[in-house]
Amino acid sequence: GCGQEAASKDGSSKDGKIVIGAALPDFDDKWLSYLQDGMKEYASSQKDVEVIYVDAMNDANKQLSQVENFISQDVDAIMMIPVDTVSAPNIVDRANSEDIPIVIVNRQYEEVDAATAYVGSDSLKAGTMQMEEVAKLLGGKGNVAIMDGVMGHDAQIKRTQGNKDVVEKNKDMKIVLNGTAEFDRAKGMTLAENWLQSGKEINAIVSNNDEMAIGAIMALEDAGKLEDVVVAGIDATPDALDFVKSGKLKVTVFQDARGQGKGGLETAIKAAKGEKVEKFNWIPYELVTEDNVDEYIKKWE
Amino acid sequence: MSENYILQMDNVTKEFPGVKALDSVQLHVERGTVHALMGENGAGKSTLMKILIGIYTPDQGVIKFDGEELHLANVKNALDKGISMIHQELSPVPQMTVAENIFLGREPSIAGWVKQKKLVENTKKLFERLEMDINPRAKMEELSIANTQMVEISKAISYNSKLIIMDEPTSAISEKEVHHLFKMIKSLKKDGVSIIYITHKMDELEMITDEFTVFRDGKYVGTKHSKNLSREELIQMMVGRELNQVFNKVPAEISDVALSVKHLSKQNKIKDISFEVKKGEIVGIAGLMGSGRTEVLESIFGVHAADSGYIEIHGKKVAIRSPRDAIASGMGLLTEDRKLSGLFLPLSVEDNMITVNIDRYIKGPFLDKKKIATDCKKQHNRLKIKTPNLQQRINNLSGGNQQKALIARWLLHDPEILFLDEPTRGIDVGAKTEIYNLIFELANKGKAIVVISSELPEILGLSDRIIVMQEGRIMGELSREEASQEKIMELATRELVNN
Amino acid sequence: MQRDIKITEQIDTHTHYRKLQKEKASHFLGKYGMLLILIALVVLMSILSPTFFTSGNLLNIVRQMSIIGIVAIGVTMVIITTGIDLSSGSVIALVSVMVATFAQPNSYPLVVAIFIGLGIGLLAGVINGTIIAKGKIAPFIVTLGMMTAARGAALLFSDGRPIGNLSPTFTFIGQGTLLGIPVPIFIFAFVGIFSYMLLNHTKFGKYVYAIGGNEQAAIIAGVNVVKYKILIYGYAGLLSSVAGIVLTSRIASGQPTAGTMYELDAIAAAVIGGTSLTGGIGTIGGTIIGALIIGVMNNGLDLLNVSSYWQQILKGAIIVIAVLIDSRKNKKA
Amino acid sequence: MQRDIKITEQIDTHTHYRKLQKEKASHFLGKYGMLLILIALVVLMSILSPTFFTSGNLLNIVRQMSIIGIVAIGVTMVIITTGIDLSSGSVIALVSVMVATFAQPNSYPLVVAIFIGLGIGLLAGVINGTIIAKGKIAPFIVTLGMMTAARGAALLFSDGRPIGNLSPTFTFIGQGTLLGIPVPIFIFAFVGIFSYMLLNHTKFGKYVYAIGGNEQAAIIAGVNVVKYKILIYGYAGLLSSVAGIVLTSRIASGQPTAGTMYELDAIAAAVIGGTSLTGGIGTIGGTIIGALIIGVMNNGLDLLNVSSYWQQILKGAIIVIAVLIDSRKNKKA
Ligand SMILES: Nc1ncnc2c1ncn2[C@@H]1O[C@H](COP(=O)(O)OP(=O)(O)OP(=O)(O)O)[C@@H](O)[C@H]1O
Ligand SMILES: Nc1ncnc2c1ncn2[C@@H]1O[C@H](COP(=O)(O)OP(=O)(O)OP(=O)(O)O)[C@@H](O)[C@H]1O
Ligand SMILES: [Mg+2]
Ligand SMILES: [Mg+2]
Repeated sequence: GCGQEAASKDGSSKDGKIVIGAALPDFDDKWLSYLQDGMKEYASSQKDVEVIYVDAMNDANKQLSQVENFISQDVDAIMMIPVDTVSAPNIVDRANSEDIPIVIVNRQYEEVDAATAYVGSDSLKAGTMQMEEVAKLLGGKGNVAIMDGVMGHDAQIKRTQGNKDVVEKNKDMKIVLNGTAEFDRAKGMTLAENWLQSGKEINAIVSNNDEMAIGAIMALEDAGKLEDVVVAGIDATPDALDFVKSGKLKVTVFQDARGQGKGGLETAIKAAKGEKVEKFNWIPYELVTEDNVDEYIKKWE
Repeated sequence: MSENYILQMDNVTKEFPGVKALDSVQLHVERGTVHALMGENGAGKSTLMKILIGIYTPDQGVIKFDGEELHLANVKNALDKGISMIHQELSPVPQMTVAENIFLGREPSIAGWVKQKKLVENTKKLFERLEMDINPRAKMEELSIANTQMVEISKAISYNSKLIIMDEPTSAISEKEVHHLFKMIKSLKKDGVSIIYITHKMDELEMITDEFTVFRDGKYVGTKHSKNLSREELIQMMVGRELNQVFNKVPAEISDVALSVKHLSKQNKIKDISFEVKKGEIVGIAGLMGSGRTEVLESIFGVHAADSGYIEIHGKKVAIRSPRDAIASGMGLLTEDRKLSGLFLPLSVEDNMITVNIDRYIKGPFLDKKKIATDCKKQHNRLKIKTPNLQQRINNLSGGNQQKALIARWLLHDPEILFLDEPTRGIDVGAKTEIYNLIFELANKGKAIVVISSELPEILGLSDRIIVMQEGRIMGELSREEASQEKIMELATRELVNN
Repeated sequence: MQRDIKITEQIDTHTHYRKLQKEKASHFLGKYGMLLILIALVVLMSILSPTFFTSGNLLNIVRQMSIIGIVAIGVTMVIITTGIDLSSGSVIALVSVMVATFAQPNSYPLVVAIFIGLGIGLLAGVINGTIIAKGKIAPFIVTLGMMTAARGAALLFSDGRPIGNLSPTFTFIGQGTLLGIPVPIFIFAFVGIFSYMLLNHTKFGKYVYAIGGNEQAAIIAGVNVVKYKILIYGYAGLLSSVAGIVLTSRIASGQPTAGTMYELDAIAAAVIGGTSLTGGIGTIGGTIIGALIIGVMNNGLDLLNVSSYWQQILKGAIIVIAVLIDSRKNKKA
Repeated sequence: MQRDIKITEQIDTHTHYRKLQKEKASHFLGKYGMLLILIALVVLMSILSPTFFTSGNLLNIVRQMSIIGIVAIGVTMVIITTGIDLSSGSVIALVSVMVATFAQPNSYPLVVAIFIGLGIGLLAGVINGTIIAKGKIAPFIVTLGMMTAARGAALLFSDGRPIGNLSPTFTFIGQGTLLGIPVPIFIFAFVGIFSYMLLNHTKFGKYVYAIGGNEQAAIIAGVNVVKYKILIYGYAGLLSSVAGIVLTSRIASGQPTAGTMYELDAIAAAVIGGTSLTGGIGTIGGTIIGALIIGVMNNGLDLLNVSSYWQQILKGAIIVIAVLIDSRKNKKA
C-alpha cells in the first residue's frame, strides 16, 4: 500500500521497517510470477516488512547491478533467484562482504552454501522426474524429441540434462530430435509441426516447460497424431493442468512456486532480523499426471 | 607530336545498362591550354571526365596522360598521377570545416594524428595564393552555394595537378566569382597547367578557352579553335541542326490580376514584399545572390510561412500554410534545386510526373493507369524527354532531362500561377530554347508566371516585367522595354553603392 | 568489367538500387533474383530431406510464415518511406493479451475482440507515426520506445501470465481450414493482395514511394507528408494487430511474451525481398518471397534436425549470403 | 560575343544541415541540451530517493553503465558513418565464453585470454565491415546476420552453459578497485578518452565524419572508404570485446546469453546523446551522457521500486520524450 511506498523512499530500516531486496531473474516468466505472488501474499501478511522487487530480464550482469543497488540502499536482506548459477557465487560474495544476508531461492548450485540459506529444489531433478515418468509410459523404449527452452538459460540447461541422464540409462530409448522453441507456445507449435513433417518416428515430446508442450499438443492434434505421442511438460500451470485433465498432456512436474516464494521471503526476513535460519530448505517437486491432477487444480483456485 | 599533348583519349566507349553514354569518342588536350568540352545534356561529358578521374572504367579505349598510358584503379590513383577535378555536382561534407574539406584524404599528419593548425595554415596559404576570403574554420554547411563552389575550385587547384578538370564550375557562382575563377585559370595556364573546361555558357568559350571539343549523343563531333568561333556553328555542332532565335517571344494577352502579394515579411530574410502578377504575364525576379528571391517564392508557396503579410489570388485573400494549400489555390513551384526538393530519384519518370496531379487519376479506389500512361506520354513527346521509356528510373536521366520531367509534373497539373525558380539551371542550349518556348506558350494560355533566373539574358528575354531585389527588399520594377542588364545591376546593387 | 561497376556503385548511393531495374534483363533478375534463390533453397532442401517437398509440409511452411509475412508487409511500407518499425513484436504481444481477454467464451461477441485487437495495433502505429511525423524524431528511436513500452503494457495488462480459455469461434481464425487450406493462409493472401493493390494502384501507394524517394520533394508537390506517415505507421500497426490476432487464435492463448524478435524477422524478410532501407524501393511480392525464404530455412533446418546452435549460425549466414548473392547477380547482368 | 552579366543567388541547398546548427545559441543547447536533461533526471531522482545521490550509488551507476557505455562509443562511430551495429550484444556473448574458457586459473596467462577476447570481437567487426563495405549490403542486414550467428557460435562453443571458475587475476578487471574507484570505470574512461582523441584528432576520425557526412565526397577525395569502413566496424567490434571482457570478469562467468539486447541500449545511448542516424553527426561526450541517462533511469526506477512492467513502459516513454524535448529545444532557439 501507500505507506509501504513512502517507506521505500526512506530506503532504510531506520524507521523500524525491514527492507528486503528481491532480485528476480525474469518478470515475464509465468512460473516466476506465481512465485512472486507467493512472496506478495506472505509480505502482505507481515507487518513492517517492505519488499523491493527487481527484474534482471535474464541478464546476469543486470542482476549483479541490481544487487549492488540493494547494497547501496542498505537493505536488510536480499532474496535472489539467480539468473544463472555460475555467476551467482560472485554476487553472493558481494553481499557477504557487506554483511547483508542473502537467501538463494529456486536455483541450486554447488557453492550455494556460501549464501545465508537456500530455499528451493534441484532443477536437474525436474528433468529427471519428467523423463522417468515418460520412460515408464513408453515402457522404457522409444524415440524421444526434446524441446529446449531459451538456450543457455538455467532451466533449459538443467532440465534437458535431467532428461538426457534418464534416456542414457534406458538402452532402448533414443533422442531423435532436439531443438529450441524458446519456452514459447507458438514456437513450440511450429517446431512440432516441422518435426512431424520430418517423417521421423516420435514416441514422446518432452518439453522444458508446459507452454511449449501445449504448442506441441496443438500441432499433434492438428496432425491427428496426439494418440501416438506422449507429451510431457514442466511447471503444472493452470493451462497445463487442463490439458493433463483432458489426457492430452501426460506428464507435468509441479514445482511449488508460491511455496518457494513464501519460503524464500520468510527465510530472508528471519535472516534480516538476525534469527537463525536453516541452510537448506527443500521444497520438493511433485509429479502431476491424470491421476492426481485434481489436487493441483484445486491449488490454483 | 604526342609531347604536345598532356592528354590523349581515343576510342573511349562506356556503356551503362541501357545507355551507351560514350561511343568511341576522342579528346586530345594540348599542354598548357584550356580545352572546352561542349555538348547537350547527356552528351557524355561528365562521364568521360569521370573515366579520366578514375571513378568509372571505360569499356574500351586508350588513355595517354603525360606520355604514358593510364590505367586507373581509383580516384586516389588519378590524383597521384596529377589529375584533379571539380565535380559537376557539389559534394561537400557539410558538417566538416572548409579546411577539412579541402584537405580531405591528405590531411597533414604524423602517424595518423592530424595537425589541426597546419591544416588551417595550409588552407590560409592556399586562399592567400588564390586571393580568396573564406574562413578556413567555417563549417561547410554555413557557406553559400557560391562559396561552396569556390572551395571546391580551390580544392581542385590545391592538388597542384598537371591537368584540372572543371565540370560546369560557373553554374552556381556570380559575376565576381566568375572573374576570380578566370583569373585563376589564366594564372594556372601560365604555370603550364592544362585545363578541361565544361560549360553550357557560350560566352565563356571565347573568354578563356583555346580549343573546344564537341560531343553529341555520346559521339565525337569535332575539335576546333575557340578563336573566331561563330555561335551558330557551335550550336550546329552541338545539336546537329540550326536553332532559331533563342527568345521567340510571342506577346500574350495580359489580363486580370491573378496573384497579388501584399507586404510579405519574414524575419530578416524578406521585407515588405508586394507585387502583382497578371494572367498571361511573365514576371521576372532578378537580384544578387542571397537577395531572397527564392525565399519570396517559398514563402508565398507555403514552404516556410511568412511572419506577416498576405496573398490574394484572383482578388481573394487566401491563407497558405503549406505547399498543399498553395497547390489547392492554383499555384505551382518548380524549385531551384531539383535533387534536393524536386526529384524522386529511385522512382520512374512517370511516377515523378504524376505526384502533384494524382487526384485526377483516381477512378474508384484505384488509379487509372491507362490515363496516366497516355498523359505522361504526351508530355514525354511534347518536351522531348530523352529516355527509353517512362518506366525508367529518373536517376538514370541526364540533368536536363530530369528538369524537363519536373516541368512535365507541373504541366500535367496545369496551375494558373506558376513559379519557376532557375528553370534552366544546368540545361543545354537546345533544351533551353524548348523550355523558353514552353513558358511563352503557357503565358499565351493565360497563365501567370514568375521566373527567377540568375542569367540576365534569360530574364530579359522572358519577362514582361522585371522585379529587382536586394537584401530581401524589392528595389524596383522595370518594364520589358526599359529593362537592360545595366539597369538591373544598378538596382540590384544600388544601396550597396550608396553605403 | 567488374571493378568499374564497384566504383560506380560507390559514387552514387542509388546506383545499388538502380541496378535492380536498369534494363529488362537485369530488371528480370532484379525482380526474380530472390525468387531464384528461394527456388534454389527449396530444391536443396528437397534433396536433403525427402519429406520436405510434400504438399503437407509446403502448406505448413506457408502457414507458419503467414504471421511474420503479414507483419513484414506493413514493415515493407514503413521501410519504403525510409522508416523502420521495431515495435511490431511487442504490439503483437499487447494485441494478443487484449484480444484474449475479450475472446473468452460467452463473454463478448467475436467482433468485439477483433475490433479491440485491430484498434490497439492501429493506435500503437498511429502513435508511432504521429511522433515520427510531427515530432520529427528518428523512427528507430520512436519505435524502439514503443517496443519497450508496448511489451511493458502487455505484461502489465496480463500480469505477466498467458490468458487461456478462448472461444472456439475465435480459435477458428488461426486453427481452422477452408477447402483444406488453413485459414491463416487465406488471411495472409488477403493481406498480401490488398496491400499490393494499395501500394501499386492507389494514391496512398504512390505517396508511400514518393515520401521515401524524396520527402522534401513530396512536400513541395503538395503531399501531406505528416498525414500519410501517420497512416503508413498506422497501417503497419494494423497489420501487427492482424498478425497478433492470428497468432493468439492459433495458439489459443494470449501471451504477453508473444512476438519477441518478430520485428527483426519481418525486417529481414522485407530486406531480403529487395526493400531498400534507404527508401523509395520495395515490393509486396518481394517481401512475400523474403518471408518464404526465412520460412523454408526455419522449416528445413528443423526437418534436418540441425542443432539449434548451428541453426542460428546458419540463419545468420544465409540471410547475409542471400542478400549478397542477389546484389552480385544484379551486377553481373 | 558579348559577355553576359550574370547574377547568381545563394541556393538554399543546405537548409537541411543549416537548421541543425544555425545559431550559436541553439548550437549550445544542441550540445548541452542532453546534459541538462541528465541533470534534471539526477535532481528528480535525488528528490524521490534519498539513497540515490550518494557517492556509493553514483559510482554504482557509472560502473553499471560502463559496459553499455563502452559498446555505445563504438556504435556511435558506426552510426556517424550512417551505419548501425546490431551485433554488439551477441559479440559480447561470444567473447564472454571464449575469454572465460581461457581465463581458468592455472591455464593460460591472463594476456592470452584477453588477446583472444579482443581478437574475436575485432574479427566479428572486420567481417561486418568487409561485407558492408565490399558487398555493399545494408549494415542493418549484415549486423543482424552477425547478431544471430555470433549468438549461435557462443552457444555452440559453450554448449549453452555458463563457464565459471575464472582466475582471480582475471576477475579483478571487472570487480577490482583502484584508489576506491572500480576498475571498469577506469576502462570506460580510457576507452572514452582514447576514442575521443581518435575521433577528433586523427585521420581516422576525420574519415568517420566524412564518410557519414557525404560518402561520395570522401570517395572523390580519394579516401579509401572500403578500408575505413572495415576499420570502423572493426573498432566497434573491438569495443564490444572490451565490454565483453569487463562483463565476464565482473560476473565471474562466461555467459552465452550475455549481452542480449545490449545493442539496443547502446544505440539508444548514442542517439539520446545526439548522434544522428542519418550520419555525420555525433560525439563521444554526447554518447557518454546518453549512456548515463539510461543508467540513471535504470538505477532510479529500481531504487524507487517501480514494478518491472511499469519500468518498461516508462523507459520506452522516457527515451522518446528525452529525444523529443531535445529536438524541441533546438527548434525553439
Ligand atoms: N551511372 C550512370 N548510370 C546510368 N546511366 C548513366 C550514368 N551516368 C550517366 N549516365 C547516362 O549517360 C549519359 C551521359 O551522361 P553525362 O552525365 O555524361 O552527360 P553530360 O554530358 O555531363 O550532361 P550534362 O550537361 O547534363 O551534365 C546520359 O544519358 C546519362 O543518363
Ligand atoms: N548558406 C546560408 N547560411 C545562412 N544563411 C543563408 C544561407 N544562404 C542564404 N542565407 C540567407 O537566407 C536569406 C535568403 O536567402 P535565400 O537563399 O533564401 O535567397 P536566395 O535563394 O538567395 O534568393 P535568390 O533566389 O536571390 O538566390 C538571405 O538573408 C541569406 O543571407
Ligand atoms: Mg555533366
Ligand atoms: Mg534562389
